[in-house]
Amino acid sequence: MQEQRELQSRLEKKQMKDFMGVYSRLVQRCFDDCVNDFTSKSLLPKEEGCIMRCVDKYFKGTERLQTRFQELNAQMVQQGNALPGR
Amino acid sequence: MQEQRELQSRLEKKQMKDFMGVYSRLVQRCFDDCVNDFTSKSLLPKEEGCIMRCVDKYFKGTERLQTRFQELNAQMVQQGNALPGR
Amino acid sequence: MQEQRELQSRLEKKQMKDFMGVYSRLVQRCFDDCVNDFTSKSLLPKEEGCIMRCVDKYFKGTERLQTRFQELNAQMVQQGNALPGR
Amino acid sequence: MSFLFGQRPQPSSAEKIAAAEAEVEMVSDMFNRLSDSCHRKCVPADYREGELNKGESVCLDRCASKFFDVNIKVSEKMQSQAAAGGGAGGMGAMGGI
Amino acid sequence: MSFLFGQRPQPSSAEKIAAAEAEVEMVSDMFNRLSDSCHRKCVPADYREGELNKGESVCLDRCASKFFDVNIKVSEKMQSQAAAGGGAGGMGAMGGI
Amino acid sequence: MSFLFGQRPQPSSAEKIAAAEAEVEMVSDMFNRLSDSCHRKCVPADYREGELNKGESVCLDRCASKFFDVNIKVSEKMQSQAAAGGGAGGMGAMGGI
Repeated sequence: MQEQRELQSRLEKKQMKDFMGVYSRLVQRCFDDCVNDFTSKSLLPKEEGCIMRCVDKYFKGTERLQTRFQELNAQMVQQGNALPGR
Repeated sequence: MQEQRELQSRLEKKQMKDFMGVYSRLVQRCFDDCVNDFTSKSLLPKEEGCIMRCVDKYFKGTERLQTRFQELNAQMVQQGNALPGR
Repeated sequence: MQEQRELQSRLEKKQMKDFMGVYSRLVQRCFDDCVNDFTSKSLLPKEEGCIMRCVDKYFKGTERLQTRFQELNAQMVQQGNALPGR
Repeated sequence: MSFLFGQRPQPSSAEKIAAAEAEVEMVSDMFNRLSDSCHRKCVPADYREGELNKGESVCLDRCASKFFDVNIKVSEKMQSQAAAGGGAGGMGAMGGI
Repeated sequence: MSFLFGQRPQPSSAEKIAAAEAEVEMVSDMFNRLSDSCHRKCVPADYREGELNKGESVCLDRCASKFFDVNIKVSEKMQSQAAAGGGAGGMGAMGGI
Repeated sequence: MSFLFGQRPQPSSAEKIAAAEAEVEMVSDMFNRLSDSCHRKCVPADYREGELNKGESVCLDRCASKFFDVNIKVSEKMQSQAAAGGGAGGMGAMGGI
């Protein structure tokens, strides 16, 4: 009971941390791919456009991969083939 | 005494985490190096062969590096040259 | 009060960890950029020179980026434009 | 990733939590790696549009599937090596503690 | 990065510490990424001298500024998407726990 | 990596554990970086056979040795700079807490 609450609370922290991780990796990835001109100190319009499309694409990609990942995980647990379940 | 047990338990967790880290970096490295064809959804035989050799090689390399690392570390502690020991 | 001390202590650990992180990323970066000859087992003089300049440059760059980062962060908090402060 | 944690008996409740946490962390680390690799392999870095196009979507699906397969292959290989006795390292006691 | 944490009410004191810690960690993770990207983009890997030259210094300044802008843009975009309801994923329950 | 932790007095027992943990973490982080760099530099990514050949083995040995040397050089340099007073940054208080 208390064990479950403890686990729950840690999982929430983990999820928060995961989200932060996705967020900051996304910022870095889009920055790296879209920003390569350092003759100005503000984002150029074409860089800003690139960033926006990059974010959109990255999130859609991440959602898609999450769905696949969960399906594959569920499938694997169900089959349990050669792989001892818990 | 209790301090030691506490430390011991944390070190065990650390070792587990280290092993997990080696494992998942290995999976990513071998995937990145061996899998580049996405016209099928299952591994091709040549990809599978590459993965198996990659895993073998990576583990042998890791073991070798660990041995070297420990030797070098021991040597450094022993000499303590210019480097204050604990 | 006690809350503050707890926070303080964790922040100190965090800072230590951050410093370690900067240190080990620096070692890897300078190694990767400066050392590419494995016909000998000791550093060549030109590799050693490269490492020393790399460390100097990396630290100066990091300090400069830290200053900028803090300015930009302060500026953003002050403006609070569109971005709700705490 | 539960197959990696299936062999050992796990007695105390603190240990159960630790094992569950380790598993969650492993799974999410694995997902992050899959995501990084598959984005890199399937989504070109020019971002002409914000949508995933058909080719990218299919590539991501297959990439996830293949990454999973690699994960299983590697895990099987390590289990059979471990069963065959030793091998494959384990990160023993490293460093000078 | 405080803008990312501004919306929610934060009741208990343990939660306050956790939130503050999460924020510190986020800020320093962000700084590390900025630092990696900007060093890579602005400082050539040949290290002819130990000083930052003028061009490298200016490049680092602008790089920091642009990285920050990207961070703000992304955060605004995510907030407006979240406000518009759902979208943008959230790392839901992953894996098989 | 113990040389990095040798200077300070470490009083309380909680602090001793924290310091020991920090050291272990540092050592294993360093090993992971060494391992990544040396595999990349010494082992070609085509995997024609599962064995390490002679050239790869020797390269890994030398690579480990050189990585270690770099670690020592950098540590010495930082200690002498710290002794010379300040310099070398320290990650001061970052961000807006």
